[in-house]
Amino acid sequence: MSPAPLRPDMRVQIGRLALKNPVMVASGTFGWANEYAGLVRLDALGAVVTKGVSLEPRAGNPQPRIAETAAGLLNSIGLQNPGLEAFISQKLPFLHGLDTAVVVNILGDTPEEYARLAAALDGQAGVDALEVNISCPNVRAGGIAFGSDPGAAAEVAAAVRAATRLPVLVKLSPNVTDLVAIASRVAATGVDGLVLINTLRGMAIDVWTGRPRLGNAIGGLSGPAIKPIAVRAVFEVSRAVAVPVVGCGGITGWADAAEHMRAGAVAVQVGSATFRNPAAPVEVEEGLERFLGELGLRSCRELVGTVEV
Amino acid sequence: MSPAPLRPDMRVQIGRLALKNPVMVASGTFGWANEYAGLVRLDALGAVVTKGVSLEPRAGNPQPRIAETAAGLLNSIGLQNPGLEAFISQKLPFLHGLDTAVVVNILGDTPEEYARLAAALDGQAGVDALEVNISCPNVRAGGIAFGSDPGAAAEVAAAVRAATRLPVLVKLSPNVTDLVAIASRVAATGVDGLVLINTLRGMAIDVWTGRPRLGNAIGGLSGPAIKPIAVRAVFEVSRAVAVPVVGCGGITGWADAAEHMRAGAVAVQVGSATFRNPAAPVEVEEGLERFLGELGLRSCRELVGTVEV
Amino acid sequence: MSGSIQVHAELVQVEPRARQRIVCLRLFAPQVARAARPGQFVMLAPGPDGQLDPFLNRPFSIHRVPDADTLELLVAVVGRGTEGLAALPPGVRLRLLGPIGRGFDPPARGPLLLLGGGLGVAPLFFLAESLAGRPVRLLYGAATAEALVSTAGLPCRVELATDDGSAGRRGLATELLAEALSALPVAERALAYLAACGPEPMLARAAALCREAGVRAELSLEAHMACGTGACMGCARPIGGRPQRVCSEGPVFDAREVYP
Amino acid sequence: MSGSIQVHAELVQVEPRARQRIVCLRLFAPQVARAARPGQFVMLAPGPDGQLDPFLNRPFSIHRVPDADTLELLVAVVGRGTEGLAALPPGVRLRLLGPIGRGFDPPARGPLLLLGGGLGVAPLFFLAESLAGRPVRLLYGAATAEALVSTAGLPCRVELATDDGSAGRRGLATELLAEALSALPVAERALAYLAACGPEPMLARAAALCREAGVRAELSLEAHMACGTGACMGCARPIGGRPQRVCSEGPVFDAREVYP
Ligand SMILES: Cc1cc2nc3c(=O)[nH]c(=O)nc-3n(C[C@H](O)[C@H](O)[C@H](O)COP(=O)(O)OP(=O)(O)OC[C@H]3O[C@@H](n4cnc5c(N)ncnc54)[C@H](O)[C@@H]3O)c2cc1C
Ligand SMILES: Cc1cc2nc3c(=O)[nH]c(=O)nc-3n(C[C@H](O)[C@H](O)[C@H](O)COP(=O)(O)OP(=O)(O)OC[C@H]3O[C@@H](n4cnc5c(N)ncnc54)[C@H](O)[C@@H]3O)c2cc1C
Ligand SMILES: Cc1cc2nc3c(=O)[nH]c(=O)nc-3n(C[C@H](O)[C@H](O)[C@H](O)COP(=O)(O)O)c2cc1C
Ligand SMILES: Cc1cc2nc3c(=O)[nH]c(=O)nc-3n(C[C@H](O)[C@H](O)[C@H](O)COP(=O)(O)O)c2cc1C
Ligand code: FES
Ligand code: FES
Repeated sequence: MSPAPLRPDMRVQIGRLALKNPVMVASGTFGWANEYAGLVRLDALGAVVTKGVSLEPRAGNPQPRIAETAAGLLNSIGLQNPGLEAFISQKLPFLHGLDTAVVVNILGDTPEEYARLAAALDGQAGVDALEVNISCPNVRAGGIAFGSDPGAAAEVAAAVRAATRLPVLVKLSPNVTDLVAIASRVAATGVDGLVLINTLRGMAIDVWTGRPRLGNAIGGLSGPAIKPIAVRAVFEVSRAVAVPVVGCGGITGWADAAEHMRAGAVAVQVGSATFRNPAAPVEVEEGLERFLGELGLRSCRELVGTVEV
Repeated sequence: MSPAPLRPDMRVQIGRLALKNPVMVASGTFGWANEYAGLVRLDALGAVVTKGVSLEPRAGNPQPRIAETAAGLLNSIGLQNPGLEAFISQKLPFLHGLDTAVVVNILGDTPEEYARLAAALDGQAGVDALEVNISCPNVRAGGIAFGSDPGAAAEVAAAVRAATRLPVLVKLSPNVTDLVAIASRVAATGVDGLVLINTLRGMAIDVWTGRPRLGNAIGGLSGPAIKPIAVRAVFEVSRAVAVPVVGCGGITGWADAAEHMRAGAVAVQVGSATFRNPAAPVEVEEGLERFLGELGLRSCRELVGTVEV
Repeated sequence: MSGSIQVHAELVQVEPRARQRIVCLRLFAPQVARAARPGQFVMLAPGPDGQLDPFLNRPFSIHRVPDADTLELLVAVVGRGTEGLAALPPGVRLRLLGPIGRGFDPPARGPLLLLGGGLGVAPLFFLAESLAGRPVRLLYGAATAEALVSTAGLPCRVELATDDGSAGRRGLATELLAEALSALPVAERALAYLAACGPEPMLARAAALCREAGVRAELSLEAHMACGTGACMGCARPIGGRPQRVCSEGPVFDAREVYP
Repeated sequence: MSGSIQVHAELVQVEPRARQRIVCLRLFAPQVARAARPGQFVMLAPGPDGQLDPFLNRPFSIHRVPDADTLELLVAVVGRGTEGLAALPPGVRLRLLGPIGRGFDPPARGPLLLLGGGLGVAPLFFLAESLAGRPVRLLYGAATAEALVSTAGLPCRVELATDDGSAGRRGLATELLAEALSALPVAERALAYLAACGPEPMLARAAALCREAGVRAELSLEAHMACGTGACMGCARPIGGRPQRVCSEGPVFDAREVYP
């Protein structure tokens, strides 16, 4: 009798954050998860990452907020969210009930705002980690400024780190000259992991009317179009820093996730793909598990950084 | 009798460089133009931009050099070229015979190399302008370094400007935090125009073999996937600098060219699209002319920068 | 919690429906068809699985549910996605998410007016068929006769308007509405109801007319969408003083919320 | 200056050609068919105009020119582009650029050997048919019988090899070549000629065998391509001491240049 083939061990550790598998959903593409209840096996996810939460509610940008582009889309949601208080009272209870990790994406206009968010979420049951969004291209103040300057990025990371006992991930923007420099500075603050990438700044114009296709003119580009940029970012940063890197950008199927992991990501996030197929994150996890089995790997960790250069 | 509809005036002026129409081919995607003789009406082009020329011949990167991605491709040609001397003796005579402007793309490892190239090409019959490539992501020395630092970029631009009487265009890289800062510094050196964008740095990995899909691991991303990034770059830079901007990135049809022009480009370059359709640049020009006619514009210059924000 | 499900719907037939480029897609999707209510919509993949461009699913109103297993969508071919859909061969299976959103909520009794502008007529067929036997008038406007979809067989009275007079009244469908409203006995106005779908200027005018007449009106809105589940906030716009998502809080809203 | 032209070729037929996923695309493309020579190839769009993904044209050898108006391509379905092509309905028009490159240059007399590994056999059909009446032996290897394309009707002697022995000799096609070469009378070797197409290890072995035997050999190479016109340098690799473009200086090269 030959032994039954072992299922690969899918657990991953991102600093102090333990996940049952490496496939999360990306912030802003999965709402507060309740929108997908009944449609997706939420418990099959490695983690749910929430839409970005700020101290006060934000109404977001004018319509249109979505513009499709070649193999991708631009969005200018403008970080619409109900604010910290309503998040805790209205959104968190549902998330807490899920059998998966909950990562809360936070954003502010000053390091102090980030610190206040981090402190307030520290004691909340149901919050397993924070993801610090210093990279959203849509909000003039904060957002892009922090994400594109190594010193400012590190300042925000350090402020959050000091304000909470929760594991902290920092999500970086690709719209920079030297991502490795920013990543190194942020990593040195003692955070648990880096997430890359957020969207690229882009624009589209209706040639007939002459109006931008987004109400906000400029938005963030995501989807398969940006995958090569994301994989490159993961590759370069994961070789340069000691903290774990989570890959995000253009993942629609398990092979894209495997590509990110080979490049150096210990885990991945599925974003825009969920728009065309709500089951995409779950299918990515299942496919990844089968792929690891075919390669004869016993753990998903064995795939990480295996690109041969 | 109603008057025959006038054909729109397609002539453009980019600093001191006059073109019969605003549609050029992008450097590196049209070889030395002779490859397309018999296949394309070369005289219908606004300008031919050559593959990058360096002082000495370059052999380029190992295979594979091309990897397709979602709605785009990565390349790591590595600036293979026969060097200045062979360019002048073997490639320039054919170009000189064409009834279109010839723009020679140049690249070097130091400002002095750029200056020597510029000086050497100054007296050459058949050369109408230079395009300074400070943005190629493939060559370690030079390339990326100049393109991503405002001071270094301006130094190269000034060196070229001083070494030649030819009109000078400077081609910028999008792989930077603050493109407007670099563009402003370069514009201040008195060059005739800016070309944006070059490719974005990207990577792709074969998940089965674990090997990068490019011999050089990292390459440049081009094609429709990057159009939103290019349009955004053209928009931001053209509003910030006084010199003309030439748009490049993701143009496959006339509407893409019109989008670049509405964003602020006085002229455009068609790159990767030529790989799938050698006639693309000519079809872009024809379509643009029809579009201008439909809008009732008398000159293509009337479209430039007309985006309503 | 969404009431929608995702299925791989088989494309049964693609049929031209007007002299202009409008097609009817018939899809085999029993679970969605059975759950559908008038005014709801679906998100349909613009091509088979694995196709990365066009990338996003397309929102389409449920045009008809001819039998318990089948959905019909009325699709204007206007861009890359709809061109691709109209050219697909029968037999293809497409991801379909639905039924989505809040549909129409007509009153149990009273006169019923339906106002459709252009392709906005699509969901009103389903609504009219669900109201068979009741006094329903469909006021339907389009640019030209070429752009009109046949209303033959609809269990309601139909009045047409075209911009160029090539079919029905020359003018706007809202002119038909103005007349229909003023013809309503004042006593019946509080019981009356309008369901409208079409271009925003038409909706705004209809809302104003119904407000004046004291008639309750519901409007079906459009917005560019990414998810269709309420998750992305892409379709949110200020309605009734707060951001509401067209996909999940709508697409049908009370006219007084949209145009206060 | 390229001798190629670009046409919109009509896809006439897509026909399975082996038990594994290999299809024959028949295209109506008179201008290209008339100009084609054995060993040349075409760049074929992976879908209709306007499709942005997959983006690049695909290179395929000219498999046969069954009549003056028609090209046949033998296509292994291995990825997104070839999957899309194999699923296209007849009647579709696809951009096609060709004929491209330097083909085979067999001598006017002397024994002729053709060596094909896997899909590398594709251009050897055209070559064999162009050499009808002369003494040609086709040595054809594949992994299994399932992967073999029928050689029925080819005007030459055919010897088969499969890795698993499910058809022909068990082993490699290069073993057939070794035997064929050693069976050649020494006097004929200087006149003999080998045309080979297939995986690089097979080509390397064939080059070594021919060098030993003193037989001239030509190899058809592959490379990832963007333009197919010689413009992009994407397919260039060091051959004969300098970078040469597989698309325009090849795809057929002298074996001694490739493996010096
Ligand atoms: C709730 C709802 C119901 C709809 N019902 C119908 C219907 O029954 N029949 C019908 O023909 N059309 C309907 N539409 C409009 C339809 O979604 C668009 O015409 C279609 O998405 C255009 O796709 P395209 O690729 O051909 O055009 P493109 O212009 O190439 O599309 C580009 C992007 O813009 C989006 N988009 C373009 N136009 C619209 C629009 N008017 N509304 C929302 N998104 C748009 C597309 O979905 C896509 O993401 C409805 C829209 C909504 C929001
Ligand atoms: C001169 C030449 C002649 C060829 N003749 C034939 C033939 O007659 N029959 C046949 O089945 N195949 C032939 N090939 C290989 C064929 O081009 C590839 O199998 C095909 O492009 C794969 O496309 P895909 O989208 O299915 O695969 P994918 O892997 O999705 O393709 C991704 C990209 O890689 C390129 N690519 C992938 N594999 C190859 C390869 N082996 N060679 C070159 N580019 C590749 C594709 O063109 C595309 O740009 C030939 C290649 C060359 C260079
Ligand atoms: C509609 C939309 C909203 C987003 N909102 C957020 C957000 O609130 N916070 C954040 O950090 N990233 C946000 N993102 C970025 C995604 O989390 C992700 O980084 C990006 O989309 C790239 O991944 P993808 O290509 O898989 O979509 C958003 C993306 C989209 C498309
Ligand atoms: C194969 C290839 C080679 C290129 N070589 C050069 C080059 O030598 N010099 C240069 O300035 N840009 C080069 N580029 C960049 C293009 O000129 C252009 O900026 C870029 O491809 C974006 O335009 P596109 O999206 O239309 O292709 C090259 C691009 C490709 C795809
Ligand atoms: S389309 Fe995403 S919230 Fe409505
Ligand atoms: S494929 Fe472009 S040079 Fe050969």
